[in-house]
Amino acid sequence: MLELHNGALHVSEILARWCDEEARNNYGAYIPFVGTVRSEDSIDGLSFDIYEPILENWFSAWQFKAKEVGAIVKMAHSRGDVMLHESSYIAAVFSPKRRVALEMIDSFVEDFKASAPIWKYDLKGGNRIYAADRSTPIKNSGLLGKKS
Amino acid sequence: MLELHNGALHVSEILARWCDEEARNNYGAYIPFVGTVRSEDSIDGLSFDIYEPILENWFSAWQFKAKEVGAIVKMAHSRGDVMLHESSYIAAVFSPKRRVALEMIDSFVEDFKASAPIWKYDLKGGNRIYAADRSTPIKNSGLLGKKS
Amino acid sequence: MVQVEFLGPISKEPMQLEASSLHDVAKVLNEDSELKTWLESAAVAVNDTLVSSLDVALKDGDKVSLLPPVCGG
Amino acid sequence: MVQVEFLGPISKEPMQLEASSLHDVAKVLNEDSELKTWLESAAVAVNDTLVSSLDVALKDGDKVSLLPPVCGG
Repeated sequence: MLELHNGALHVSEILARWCDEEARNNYGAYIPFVGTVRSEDSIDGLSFDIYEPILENWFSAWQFKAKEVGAIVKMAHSRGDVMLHESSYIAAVFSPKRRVALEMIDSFVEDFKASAPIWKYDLKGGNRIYAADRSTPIKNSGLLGKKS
Repeated sequence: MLELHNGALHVSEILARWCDEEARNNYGAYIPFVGTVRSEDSIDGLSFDIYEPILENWFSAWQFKAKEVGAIVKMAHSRGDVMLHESSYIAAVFSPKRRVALEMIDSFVEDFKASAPIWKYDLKGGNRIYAADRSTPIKNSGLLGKKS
Repeated sequence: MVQVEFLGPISKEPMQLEASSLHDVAKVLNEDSELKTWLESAAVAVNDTLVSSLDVALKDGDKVSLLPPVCGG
Repeated sequence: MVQVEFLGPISKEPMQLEASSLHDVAKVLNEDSELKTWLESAAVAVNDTLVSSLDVALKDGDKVSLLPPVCGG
């Protein structure tokens, strides 16, 4: 399940709801990853754009990959502005066994960072500035660039 | 922080409380690991004995190790009986950055499994049976055994 | 005609253009100097599927999307 | 006298015995056939610190604990 919320995530509500949803499904390990906006570089917060069709395809591929090893993945992300100390991202793995869950939360979060079509902006003094220096080109980027 | 509870853990309460405790401490990543009793081998539940003095020493060493990289660890565990689909274990890492948190939750949980002085019993038809086949000797075990 | 969309921080309205493959799209976009840096760092999707080569045939009504470097979380 | 405690599933009451090192403790405990398997798999702590050798001097009032294989979580 993939959920997109306008503004900050209600972390406790989401963690509890996911836990309840799977309470009877005999998973031995539940590992959520919660990403929270840090105070740094005098930002007031962050803001996010999401391209949903490709995010949904990316997430579906992960659901399939998880299912092959008896696990499931869930994810929530914010659209728009999220202020300091608020949370913008939760990913979670449920699995019968701990090793699968520990390895999958790591590879899921890292692939998310490298591939999910989400753009981050710093909110600073009323401006919304693309976080170019912290962004990663998706695999096979640059196809349309002039050959040197 | 290390907390021991009699019986099953209230997962949502603990996850929310820990999140609140650290809400203003500028951690960018929060990763809890939740362990839940699975229905297998027709058990009714599990039961745990804990030797607290050594558990506290073990946990203090981890708090120190986490502090060196700017992170913190928290843990909750059940004493006594925990029935099917209830949770007996929560470990969590808070860290400024995600890589530290992802690596530490893995090594913390694995070291917990190998070293924490906690003994597990299957609850089956009114009996409490030591889970010998799933248990791991602590490092340097067997010192007192007869040399062959 | 294919529709070209610029996602995230690329502030540019969608374009309609004649193209029978991504090579044709590349040719047109490279004429726009504003787009130069974005073209070098953007991934390309056709009808919401990321592609790894320009050798993709396009037909009328196809959608080409440019995805600049990402940073979710 | 040192106190020897048996933790977790080892169902045995604590023992008091004369011992000036863990070697002495090993000698006494190995005479108890019930303990044989546990001795081969148990870790040893002196005053709640795990030890890696029997060459540990003991003094009056010390506590020796036997920790059988663990399985928390």
